[in-house]
Amino acid sequence: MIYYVAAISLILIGIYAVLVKKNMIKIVLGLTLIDSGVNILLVSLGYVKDKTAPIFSNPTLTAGDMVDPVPQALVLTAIVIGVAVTALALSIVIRIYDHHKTLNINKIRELKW
Amino acid sequence: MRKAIAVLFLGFIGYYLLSTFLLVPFGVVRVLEGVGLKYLQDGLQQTGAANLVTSIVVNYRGFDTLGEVTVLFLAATGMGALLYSKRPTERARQNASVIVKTGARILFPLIIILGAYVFIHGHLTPGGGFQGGAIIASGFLLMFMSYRTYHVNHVILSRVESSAGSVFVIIGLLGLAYGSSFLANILPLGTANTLFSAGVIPLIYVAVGFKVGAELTALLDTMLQTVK
Amino acid sequence: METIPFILSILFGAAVLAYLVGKFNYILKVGVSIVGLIWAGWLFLGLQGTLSSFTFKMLGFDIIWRINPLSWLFGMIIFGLAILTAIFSGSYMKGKERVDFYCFAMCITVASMFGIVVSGDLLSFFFFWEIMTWSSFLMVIYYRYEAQAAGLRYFVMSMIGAYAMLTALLIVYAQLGSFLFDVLSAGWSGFSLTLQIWLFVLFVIGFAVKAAMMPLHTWAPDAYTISPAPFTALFSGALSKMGIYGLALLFFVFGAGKLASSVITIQGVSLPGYILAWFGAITALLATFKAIVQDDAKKLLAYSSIGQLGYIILGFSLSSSMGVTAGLYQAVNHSIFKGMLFLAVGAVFYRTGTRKLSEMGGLITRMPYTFFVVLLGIITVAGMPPLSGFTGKWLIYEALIEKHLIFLAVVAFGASTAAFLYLYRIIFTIFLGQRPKRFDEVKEVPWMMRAPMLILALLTVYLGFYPYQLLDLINQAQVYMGIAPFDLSHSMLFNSYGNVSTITVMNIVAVVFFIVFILFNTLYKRSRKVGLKDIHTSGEVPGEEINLHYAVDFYQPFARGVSIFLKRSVSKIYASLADNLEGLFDVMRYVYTGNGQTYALFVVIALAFLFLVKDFLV
Amino acid sequence: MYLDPVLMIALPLFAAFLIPPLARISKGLVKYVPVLIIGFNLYETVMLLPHSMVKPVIVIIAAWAPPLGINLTIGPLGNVLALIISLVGFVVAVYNIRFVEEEPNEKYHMLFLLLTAGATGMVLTGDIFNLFVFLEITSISSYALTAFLRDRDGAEAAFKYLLIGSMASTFILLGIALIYATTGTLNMAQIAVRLKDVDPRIAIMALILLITGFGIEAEMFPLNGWAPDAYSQAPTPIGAAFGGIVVKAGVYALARLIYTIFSFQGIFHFILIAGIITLLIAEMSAIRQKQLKRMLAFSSIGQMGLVLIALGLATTRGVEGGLFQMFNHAMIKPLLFLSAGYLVFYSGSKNIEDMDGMGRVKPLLSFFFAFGAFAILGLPPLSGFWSKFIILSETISHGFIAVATLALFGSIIEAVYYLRVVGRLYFKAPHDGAKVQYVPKSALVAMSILALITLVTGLYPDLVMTYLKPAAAELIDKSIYIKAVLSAGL
Repeated sequence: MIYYVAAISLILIGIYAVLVKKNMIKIVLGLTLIDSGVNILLVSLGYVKDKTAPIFSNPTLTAGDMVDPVPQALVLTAIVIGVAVTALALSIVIRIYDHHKTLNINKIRELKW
Repeated sequence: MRKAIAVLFLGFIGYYLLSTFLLVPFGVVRVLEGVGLKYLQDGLQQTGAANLVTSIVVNYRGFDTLGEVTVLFLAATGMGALLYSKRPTERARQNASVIVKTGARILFPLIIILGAYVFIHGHLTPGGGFQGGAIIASGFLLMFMSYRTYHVNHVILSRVESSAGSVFVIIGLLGLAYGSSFLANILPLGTANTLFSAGVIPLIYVAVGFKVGAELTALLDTMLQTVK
Repeated sequence: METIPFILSILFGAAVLAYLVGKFNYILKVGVSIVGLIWAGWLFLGLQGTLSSFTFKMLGFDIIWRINPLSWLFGMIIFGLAILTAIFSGSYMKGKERVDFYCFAMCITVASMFGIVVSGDLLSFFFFWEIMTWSSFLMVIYYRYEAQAAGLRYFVMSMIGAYAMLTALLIVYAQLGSFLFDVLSAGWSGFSLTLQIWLFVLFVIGFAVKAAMMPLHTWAPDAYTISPAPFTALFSGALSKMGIYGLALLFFVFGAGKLASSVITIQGVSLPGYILAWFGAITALLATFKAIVQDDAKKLLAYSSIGQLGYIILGFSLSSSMGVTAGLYQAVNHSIFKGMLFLAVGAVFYRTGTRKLSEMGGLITRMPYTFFVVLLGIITVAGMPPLSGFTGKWLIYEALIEKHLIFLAVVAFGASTAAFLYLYRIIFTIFLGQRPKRFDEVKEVPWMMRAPMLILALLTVYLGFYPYQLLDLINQAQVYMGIAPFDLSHSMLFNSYGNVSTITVMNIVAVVFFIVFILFNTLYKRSRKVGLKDIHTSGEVPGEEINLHYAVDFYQPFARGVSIFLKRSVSKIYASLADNLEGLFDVMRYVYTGNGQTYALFVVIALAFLFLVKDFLV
Repeated sequence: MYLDPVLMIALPLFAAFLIPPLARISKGLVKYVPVLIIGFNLYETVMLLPHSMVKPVIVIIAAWAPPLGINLTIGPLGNVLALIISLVGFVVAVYNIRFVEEEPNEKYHMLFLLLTAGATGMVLTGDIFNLFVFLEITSISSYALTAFLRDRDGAEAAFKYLLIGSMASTFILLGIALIYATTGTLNMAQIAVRLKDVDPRIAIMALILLITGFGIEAEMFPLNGWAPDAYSQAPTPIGAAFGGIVVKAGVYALARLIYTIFSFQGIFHFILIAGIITLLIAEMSAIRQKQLKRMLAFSSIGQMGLVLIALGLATTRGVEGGLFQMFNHAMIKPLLFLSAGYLVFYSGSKNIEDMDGMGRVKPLLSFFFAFGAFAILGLPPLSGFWSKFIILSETISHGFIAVATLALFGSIIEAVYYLRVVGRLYFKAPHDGAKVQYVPKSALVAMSILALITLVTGLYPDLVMTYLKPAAAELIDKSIYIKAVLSAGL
C-alpha cells in the first residue's frame, strides 16, 4: 500500500513541477518523475507477497512461486518510451534555448490566442 | 496563485486516484484467470526461455517490443532532425583528471562486455536487450565524460542501428514466411536454461541490444555536439 | 432515361462544359450554356400536365423528383427567364473577364432552381436550396473588388435562413421519419400546436430570406446591385421566387395552412397568415419608400423588387382562393417585368457605363427600344391598365377587400401609389429631359440584347389582353394545392364585386392613347429645346463642373418626409450585432493563452472535474 | 488478394530502419519510399475491405492466439480508419516529394513514415497496451515533426505538445494499470467481457483516465491547447497529417473505449457536451485569427467537435454520421492545409491579410482552397454536406435541438471566416511581393486526388456509406467485435 502512496505522490509531485516550475529543464524533470511514479505503480500492481522473480533459474521453482510477469514487461516498455520522450523533450529545450536564450517558460509565448 | 490552484486540483486528483487504487488489493493474486498466470504456467514450455519477462517481452508481446524499438529509433531520429546543423559546434568539454581517464580506459571494455553479457543472456537471467544496450551506452558516456576529444563514428552507429532494426523485422518476416505468423518462432526451442535455447528470442535480444546501445550512444553524442 | 434527371444532367453538364471549354473560345462557352438551357427548357415544356416522377434512395433517405402543376408553373418562370437572360448575357458579357465562371455559375443556379421545384422531398429541396445559395453567391461576387461585403452578407443571411429551414425539416424528419412532402402533408395535423408554430416560424424564416421579406431583406439591395445585370434579372425574377415557391409549399402542400383551423382567425385569415400578411404589406410600403430615394438605378429596382415580393407574400398569406391566385399571378408577372426592367437598366449601363440616375438623361432618342421596354415595364409595375400588372394588383385588392382587411388594403394601396414616384423617376431621369454631352454618341444595344427585352415586353402586353391562359395554369396549380380554383371565363374575371373584361379595358386604353398621341405630336412641334445649362442664375452662367442635373436630390422633400421610416436601418442593427458578437468571440479565444503550463493546468482541471462528476458518467 | 495485414505495420518500420543507409546511397531516392510503402498500405486496406466487412479479420502475431499474444483486429471500423489514414498518408507523401527541401530531409520522410505506421497500428491493434505503444510512436514522431523547421516557433509548439502529450500518456498508462489489475488481461475484447464483473468504481476511474488521455489526441476541449500551435507551426504537410491521421486515430481510440470496452451510458452525454463546447470555442477562436494555418487548426478542432457530438449520440445512424464526418474531414482538411501551405509559401507570409489576390497569382491553388472551404462548410454537392446533415438530423431526432442549433450557429461562424479568406484570395489586388513560381506537379496531383474524392463522395455518398455502416454497427453492437476476437483464440 505504501507503494501506491509513494507512486501516486511521485506522480503528483511530477505534475506539480510541470504546472508550476518556470525552468523548462525542471519541467522535463517533472515529466520523468511522473514516468517513474507510473512505473512504480505498475510494478507494485504486479507484486505478490512472498513470491519471487519470474525466472525459472532453478528447477524447484514452480509457477505458483512467482509474481505476475506482465507488469514488469509493460514497465520495460514504458521506461523505454519515457527515455525516448525525455530525450526528445531535452532536444526541444535545446532548440528553444538556442532561439530564445532563456529557459523560462513564461517568456516563450510567441504563439498565443 | 497558480501554485494554489495546482495544489488544490492535484490534491483532488491525488485523493481520487489513491482511493481508487486502494480498492485494488495490494500484494495478492487478484485475477485467477489472468494472462499473467497463464504465462507463468505455460511460458517455459511454450517459449523455452527461463526468464519469463523476456519471453513476454520478446515473444508473447514481441510486437510491443518492435514498437518500443521503433520509439527509441524515433527519439534518436527526432533528435538528429531537431539538433541538426551543417557545422556541428563542439561544446567546450573539460578533460577529466588522470584517475578518471585511466579508470575509464580500464572500465570501458569491461562495461561493454558486461552489456553484451546482459543482452546475450537475456532469456536466462534478469536483463535483456534494453538493459544491455543501456549498459553499453553508459560505457560510452563514461568515455565522453573522460576524454574531451572522444568521438564515435556516426556512420557506424547509424549502420548498426539500421541493420539491427532490420534484423528484428526480418526475423519477424521469416516467422511469417516459414512459420504461422509474424514474429512466430521458427527455431527449435532447445532445452531451457541453456544459452542456445528459446528459439529466436536470443537473436532478437542481441539485435535489440545492439540497436539500443547504438541509439543511446547516438543520443548522447548528438546532444554533446550541438550544445554550445 | 427519365426526363427529370436528364434535364438536371443537361444543366449541370452544360455548366461544367461551359467552364471547361471556356478557356478556348467565347462563342463556344456562351453557346454551350444557351443551348443547354434551351434544350432543358424544351424538354421541361413537354412535361406540362404530366405527373412524371423519379424516385431513388440515397443514404437510406427516399428521394423523389416529380412534376406537378405548381412546380411546372415556377419551372417555366425559371426557364423562360433563364434562357432570355442567357441570350442577353451572350452579348452583354462579351469582352468581360471570367465569362467561363459566369456561365458556370449561371447554369448551376438554373439547375439548382429547377432542382428545387422538382423536389418532392425536403432533403433534395434543401440540397438544391444550398446549391442555389452558393452558386448565386458566386454571381454576387462576380465583380471582384466591390462585391465582397455584399456577397458575404448575402451568404450569411442565406445560411441563417437555410439553417432555420434545416432545423425545421430535421424536426419534421424526427417526428415523421421521412422527408417526403406527401408524408408531411399527411402528418402535419398530427403535430402539437407549439410544434406547428415553431415549424411555421422556422420555415418562414428560411423562405423569407430568399424572398427578401423585411426585416430579412438587408442582403438584397446590395446583392442585386452588385451582381452582373443579366443575372440580376434572373436573381430578382426567378431566384427570389423560390422563396415564394417555398411559402406556397409551406401553406398548401406541407399543410401549414391547416393551422388556421386550430388558432385564432382574424376575419377568416389564420393568425400566422395574418401576421405574415402584415409583414408583406409593411415590406411593400417601406421598400417603396426606400426605392424612391435611391439614386442608383439597380438599387432602386432592387427595393422595388423587395416591395413587389411583399405584395406576393401578402396575397399568399391570405390563403383564400383569390389571394393565392393574386400571389401566383403577381409572381409570374413580377418575374416578367422585373426581368425586363433589370435587363433594360443593364442595357443602359452597357452603353453608358453608369447606373447613377443623376448622370443620365435624354436617352430616348439614342436608345428608343430600351425606352419602350422601360415604359411598358413601369406601366406594368404600377399596375395600370392595360398591361398585365393591372390584373395582378386588381386581384390583390379584391382579395383584401373580400376579407374585409381594410387597413392592409390601405397600406397596399398606399405603397402602390408611392411606387409611381420611383417609376416616374427611373424613366424620366434616364430617358427624358436633357442629355449630357458625353452620351450624345450612345447607340442602341445590339439585337441579341434587344430581343430578350422585347420578348418580355410583348409578353406583358399579351398578358394584359389575355391573362386567362396564365390564370388557367394557376388554377391547375391551385387545384393541386387544394384550393378552390378562381372563377374565370374566357375574357372575364368573375367575383362577388363585379367582373372585369380585360379586352374592354384594353380597347378603352387604346383609344385614349391614340388621342393623347395625336395631341402630343401636334403640340410637340411647337416646343423649344432647352440645354442643360441653359438657365440664368443671377446673370451668371454655371460652369461645366456644377452638376445642375435635375435628378440630383430628385425627391428631396419626400425623402425628408419619410426619413423617420428610413432612419433606423435594419442592416445597421445587424451590423452592430455582428460586431458585438465578434467582440465576444474575441474574448473567448483568450482561453488559448499561449502558455504551455496553462494548457497542462486545463488538463489537470478537466481530469479533476471528471473525477468529481464520475457518478454521473456511469 | 491481400498479403498478411501485419505487413502494413512491419513494412513501414522496416523501411524506416533502412532509410539511413539508403540515404547514404542516394538522397533523392528516400522521398519515394513513403509513397511506395504507404501506397502498399493503401492497396492492402482496399483489398481487405470486402473481407473485413463480412467478418473481422484477426491477425495473430508471434503465433499466440489472443488473449495470450497481441493480435491485429481488422474489423470494418479499423479497416475504414486504416484506409483513411493510408489515403491521407499517401496523398501527403506525394505532396512531400517536392515540398521538403530543408535538411535533414531523409529524417523528415522517416518520421512521417513512422507517424503513419503508428496511426495505422493504433487503429488495427486489438491490444490496449499495444495501442498505447503505437500512440507513443505517433505522438513522438509528431513532436519531432512539429519542431522540424528551424525558421519558426516550431520548437515552442512542440514543447507544449510534448508537455500535454506526456501527461496524456501518463493518464493512459494509469488507466491501463487499473484495467490490468482488475481484469488480468490486456486484450480489448477480453477486457470488455471481464469488466462486467469489475467494481464499477474502479472501472469508471479507468475510463476517465483513458478518456482524458485519448481526449488530448482527439482535440477535445479543454485538452486541446496544443493543437492550434502544433498545426500552425509544423510543416504544412504535417499539419494536414495531424488533421487527417493523428486526430483520427485518437478519436478511434476514444470510440473504441466508450463503445466496445466500457459500457457506461453517462459518458455519452459527457462526450456530447464536450463536443458542442469544443465546436463552439474553436469556431469562436477561429474567426479572429490572423494566421491562415492557425485558423485552419481551430477549424479542425471545430470539426472534431462535430464528430464528438455524433459519437455522443450513441446511435447507429449518429455513429455513421460521425464516421462519415471523420472521412470527409480527413479528405478536406488536408486539401485546405496543402493548398494553404503553398499560398503561404508564395505570398511569403503566414498572415491572412497577405493572401490578397492570390486567386490571380495562383488560380489553381486558390481554387483548391476555395473548393475545400466550400466542402467543409457543408455546401452540397460536396461531401461535407451529407455528414453534417446526418449528424444534425440524428441530433434533432434525439431531442437535442439546442445542441443542433448551437452547431449550426458554429457553422455560420465558420462560413464567415472561410469566406473572408476566400474573398481575400479572389477579391483583393495582389501584393507585389508575391513570388511567381510553378507549383510542383506532385503537389497538384495530391490536391486533385483529395478534391476528386470530395466531389465524388458528395455526389454519391452511398459509395462511402456502404462501408461505414458495418463500421458503425461494429461500434454499437460490441458483441460482433468480442466474438470475432475471442473465437480466434479457440
